[in-house]
Amino acid sequence: MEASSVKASATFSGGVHPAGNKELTSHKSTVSAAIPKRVVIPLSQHIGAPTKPLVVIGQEVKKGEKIGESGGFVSAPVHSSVSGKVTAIGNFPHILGMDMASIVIESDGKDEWVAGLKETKDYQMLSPDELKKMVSDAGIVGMGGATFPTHVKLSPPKEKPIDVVILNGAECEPYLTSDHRLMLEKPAEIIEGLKILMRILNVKKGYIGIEANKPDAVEAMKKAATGSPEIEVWPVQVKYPQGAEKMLIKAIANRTVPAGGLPMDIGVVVQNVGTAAAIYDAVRFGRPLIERYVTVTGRGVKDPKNFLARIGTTFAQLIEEAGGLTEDAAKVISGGPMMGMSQYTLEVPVIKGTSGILVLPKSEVSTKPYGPCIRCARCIDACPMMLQPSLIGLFIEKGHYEDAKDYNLMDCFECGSCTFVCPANRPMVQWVKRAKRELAKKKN
Amino acid sequence: MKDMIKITLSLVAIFIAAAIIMGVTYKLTSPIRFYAEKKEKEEALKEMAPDAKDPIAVAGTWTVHSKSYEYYAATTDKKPVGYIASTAGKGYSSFILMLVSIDTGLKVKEIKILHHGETPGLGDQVEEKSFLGQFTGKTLNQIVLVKTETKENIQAISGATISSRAVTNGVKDAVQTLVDKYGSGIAQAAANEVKK
Amino acid sequence: MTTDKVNYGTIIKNGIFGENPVFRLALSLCPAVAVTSGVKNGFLMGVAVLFVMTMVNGTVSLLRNFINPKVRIPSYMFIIATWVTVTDLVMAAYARDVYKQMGLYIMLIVAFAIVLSRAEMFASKNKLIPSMVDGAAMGMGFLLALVLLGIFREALGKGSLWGYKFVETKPLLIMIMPTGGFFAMGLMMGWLNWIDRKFFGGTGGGGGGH
Amino acid sequence: MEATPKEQPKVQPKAPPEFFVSIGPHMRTEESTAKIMWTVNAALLPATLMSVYFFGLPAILVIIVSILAAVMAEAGMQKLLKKDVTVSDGSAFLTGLLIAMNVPANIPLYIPAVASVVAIAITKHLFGGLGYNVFNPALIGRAFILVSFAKPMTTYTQPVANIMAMDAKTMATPLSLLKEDGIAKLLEVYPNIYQDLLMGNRAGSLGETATIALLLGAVFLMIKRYITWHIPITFIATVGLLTWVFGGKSGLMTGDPLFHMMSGGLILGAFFMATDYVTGPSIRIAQVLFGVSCGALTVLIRLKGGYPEGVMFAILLMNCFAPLLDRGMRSRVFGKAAAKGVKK
Amino acid sequence: MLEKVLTIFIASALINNFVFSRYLGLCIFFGVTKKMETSIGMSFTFTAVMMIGAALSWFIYTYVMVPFHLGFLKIVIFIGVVAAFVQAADTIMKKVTPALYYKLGIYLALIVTNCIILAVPLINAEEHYSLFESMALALGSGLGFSLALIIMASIREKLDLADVPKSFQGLPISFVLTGLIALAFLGFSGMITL
Repeated sequence: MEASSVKASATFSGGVHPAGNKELTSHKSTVSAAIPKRVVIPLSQHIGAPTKPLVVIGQEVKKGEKIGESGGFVSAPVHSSVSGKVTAIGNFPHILGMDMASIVIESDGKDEWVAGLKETKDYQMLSPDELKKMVSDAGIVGMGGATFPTHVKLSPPKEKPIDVVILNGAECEPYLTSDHRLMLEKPAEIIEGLKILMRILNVKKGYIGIEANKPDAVEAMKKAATGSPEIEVWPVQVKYPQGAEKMLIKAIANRTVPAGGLPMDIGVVVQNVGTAAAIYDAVRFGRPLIERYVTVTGRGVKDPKNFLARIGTTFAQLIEEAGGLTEDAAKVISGGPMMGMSQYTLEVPVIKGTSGILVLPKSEVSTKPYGPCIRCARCIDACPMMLQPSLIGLFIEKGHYEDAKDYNLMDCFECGSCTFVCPANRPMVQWVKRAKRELAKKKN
Repeated sequence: MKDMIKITLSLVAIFIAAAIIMGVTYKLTSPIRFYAEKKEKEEALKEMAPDAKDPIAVAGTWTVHSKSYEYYAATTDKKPVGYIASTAGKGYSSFILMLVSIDTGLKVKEIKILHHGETPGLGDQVEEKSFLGQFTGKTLNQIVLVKTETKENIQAISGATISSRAVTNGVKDAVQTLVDKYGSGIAQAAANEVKK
Repeated sequence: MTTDKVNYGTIIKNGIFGENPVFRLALSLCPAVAVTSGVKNGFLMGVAVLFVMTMVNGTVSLLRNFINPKVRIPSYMFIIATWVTVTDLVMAAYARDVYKQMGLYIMLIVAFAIVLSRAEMFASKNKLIPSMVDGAAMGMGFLLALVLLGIFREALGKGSLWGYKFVETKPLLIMIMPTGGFFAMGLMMGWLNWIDRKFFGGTGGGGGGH
Repeated sequence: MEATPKEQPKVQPKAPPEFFVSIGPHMRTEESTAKIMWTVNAALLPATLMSVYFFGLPAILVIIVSILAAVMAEAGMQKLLKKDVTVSDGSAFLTGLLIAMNVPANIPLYIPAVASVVAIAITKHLFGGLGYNVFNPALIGRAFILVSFAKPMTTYTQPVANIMAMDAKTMATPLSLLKEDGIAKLLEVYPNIYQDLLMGNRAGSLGETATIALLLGAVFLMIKRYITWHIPITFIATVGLLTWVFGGKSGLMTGDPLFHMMSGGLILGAFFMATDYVTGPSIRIAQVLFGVSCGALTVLIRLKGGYPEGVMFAILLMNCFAPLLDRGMRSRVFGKAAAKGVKK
Repeated sequence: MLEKVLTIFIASALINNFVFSRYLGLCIFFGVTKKMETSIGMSFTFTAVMMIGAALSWFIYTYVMVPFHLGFLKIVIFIGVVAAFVQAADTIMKKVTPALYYKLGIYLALIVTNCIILAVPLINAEEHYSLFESMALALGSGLGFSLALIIMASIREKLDLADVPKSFQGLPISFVLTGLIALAFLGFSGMITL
């Protein structure tokens, strides 16, 4: 299991070991997806205020042109990922399961970059504030799936000095290999991105955490980091959810994020490796975030692949390029199998946080009814937050939301470990979401 | 203020009335209770020595398990026909209180269990005839608890050894006491009888 | 209810069924479990309670204009304690073997919530005869409940009723032990709730404590 | 919205296949309640076979009757309460089997049947069925019949190793011999006491006699991670320690821990009943406390109490305390301690 | 002497536990164990009142009632003693420690005519216990009762989440549960001979 002689013992307590299934795509080099004929770009691809559209129907746009303006501090602009014409602005299916405001652009096939992209070779000379502005303008958000606007994370309040930056290359979700491929194919860009991050935050120490089941990625990153003594590459134990922010910090920096707090409370900023690469692109070439690595995988597609895909490409197109659905394809998930969201239509677009599209065949879809909790405590052992999911689940099942809150419901980040291990098949995550919703309703 | 006095007075009145009612009842019932208790005891003793024509009187006290118990001499026309002792044995969850009587030959005549708090179904089997009957006719030295089948000694109830032992020990202690008190006298009397 | 027309039938039905002190109101549960290891004990306890309740209600009703409302609770306590003492003394004299087993519980009738609550709720507002009937009806309900429990426990636990054996073995000894008392009470309450729900459309169950 | 939508979204442009939609995670383990229960049943198989070998036909009858009564009681109660009948999950089967393991071989057959019915109907289903019972059903069933039918429940027979033996001689268990008659008598009846305890050639309840067979099943369960060390090992170790310190006749530290650890129902109880998920605590530290307390209570009852064997009552008593233990030990949430030092 | 005190203490706490084997205090037992907090408050208050009530009753019984042959008045007098003491405690607590009063005061009202409080002096009188023995009984009974309350409260929290059949919800299942706990407590029997 341990690929490297370095500290692969680094980890957290709790967690589970779902089957990785990464061999479906981990060895396949990334291919660029065809330029989509039509892209659907949601105005809200991040946590925070939605963007305001800058274009009108019928307007011609170029690749990289800003089409949605940041709606506040915690927000990020969106850019066109193709050159073409705006054909619609309205509500379209979104991976969150509902229709949301989006801009539809028909590609003209020319794929022309917008004018005025500024290349900066000596970006090391720029001030942290200038760099931060470039990140903000490029519309970069956390690409591991959380989609939190990156420039916000890079602006900690004065009383919370940051001394460690960690790049998250753990990719603990089963099936997904997009970060893995990125680390193999663009290690230098990632390292440069990390250096920019460290410069912005004025931090002397950078780490890259990678699950030990990706020895080749560890090697590649180490090679790229030679000559940069301030950067360390750390293999971490293969265990879900190793890639969760709090867990990775625990494993690498051995610091504990306080309950209800943020990593910046203990002087740490964590960014996904994809985000680092995007930051490099933005700073070095002035390119906004318009494409990303997406793994299309699962036994429900005929030819699983890693793609470099434009934001706004529909799932239907990518699946088509991956050989199409198999006969028994039964469930389409945006993201990984643990925290990803199942989709009812293939018309949803790839957004900035879409790390993968997973299609499960019927045989792998669990439709078993759930039974009573037998208090086996597997979920308690699995919970990385050391909660008691069994009891919280029981409380919520009976509608005792306040009791669930007493048992630290709010510390749950819905990683799904408890539900994964539950022999009685109890839908704990679903209940937790419900309870949080109900409690929020009561508060208002 | 006037109110306070009135309230107090009414309470006092009720209390006095209550005390009178209770007092009267007590006066009326306590003799009945006293006689009932006495009769109960007499009858129990009578059962232990049916041949005794005279009233059975307390002859003294003895001590076991740091508590004091009485013993009695049963007589007919002032001549002893048997001796009785109350006794106790330390059982499984309670002290088993008993009456034990012996005849003038110092052999056990009758055992009566007055009170016990042993486990229903197990320990309370000591009350059964099949167990208590074993004691009849035994001499002091024969009162030994064994676990195998026996004619000579006392066989323990299987599964209720502790309770069986409690009864056996209680009986043995009582018989020992009676023999100590009256054994020589009886021997003397027997000797006198022979002389005559 | 202070009118002259008092519906005695309603009072009696209420005491025995509608507001049965044990199964319905769940008041004064201690003796219901404690003394019902046999029918005889349950019956005598019931009679004691019946007597105390009738006399207390009668006395309170007689004195209702004399007792100052500010000290009515202490006054009622005196009255209850008096009649309990009387019962206690009488039983100690005339029913010695039973008294040995349940003397403590006879004395504790004084702490029964049901006695005080009937004095307060009914007797203090009604005339002598209706009050006594109410007390008797409540006592009757109590007595019936105890006898019912006694039958259940003695029959199962000892194979006898009122001390007369009807089978040779002791079918389920546990029923006359402390734990069995709780079982009997719980099962019987649940069973009565079930009957009520099934046949009388009641909402039985979920009964509160106290 | 500033712009008015012109093109309505095409939700299903070319009739895509119907997809399952659910909230994640979309992967589950292979484990299931039924699989766990049947595995525990399987782990009891060696002990069951040993009991049949030593006690013959009566043992087989007791096992069949107990299991049948338990399964029928479960189905009956579920029908009565209008719930789905789930006898196939093996939990009623397990309760029945454990009851059979806990009674003497030559017991009248209606007695284990009563225990099974009490276990399933009262202890389990009145409290809401699987997962909600407060007490271990099999142990309540056993306690119920021990109190009700004390005599047949304490009359043990000699192991005969003959399948057709119907009327074996009665024989006292090693523990009751030690308690009531002392060590000399014990060695007279069981000259090779350790060997007898290990192999099961002794008087006792069906399933508690063959220590080695029980350990085999227990190791299997621990390898499968169906049980952890927290309860059984601390339980047994505590019994060993305390009997060594207090169990001797000639002063402190002169007891015989090995004898006490292998005799009575300790191995059976520690590995197969104290570890019951539903009725024990689920937090690990609480489990350790639970195990230690079970051990201490067992020794207390064995050495000072009225019963020669204390495992059953010790576990039942600790079942009462399990919710309290869980409640007291729950404060270990990730980041809770760190949160106290942070200014908001 | 010391041995007897210890015996009385252990017996009254575990073996002859008021709830599980003497069936006393059931109203309170079923009434307050719906919540852990009230159970704990009740436990403290009860134990304290039992100790003090038993001590006061003992002095009155030994030095007034026995010499004057007023034994037959014990029910009235013990009730009066407990009620007067509780009333006094109520008043004093309200003045001296209002904080404690708001925590425990509400329970005091429930105590006055409770059978379990009354049972302790009655048993002491019946058994002719010495002062130390009386205190041992009071303390043992109080702690035993507290134990019962706290166990029951913790189990009922768990039971709250269970699918108990409708007819058995509330009191019936609590009775069955108490029976099961009492069955477990039988394990202590035989440890002490009374």
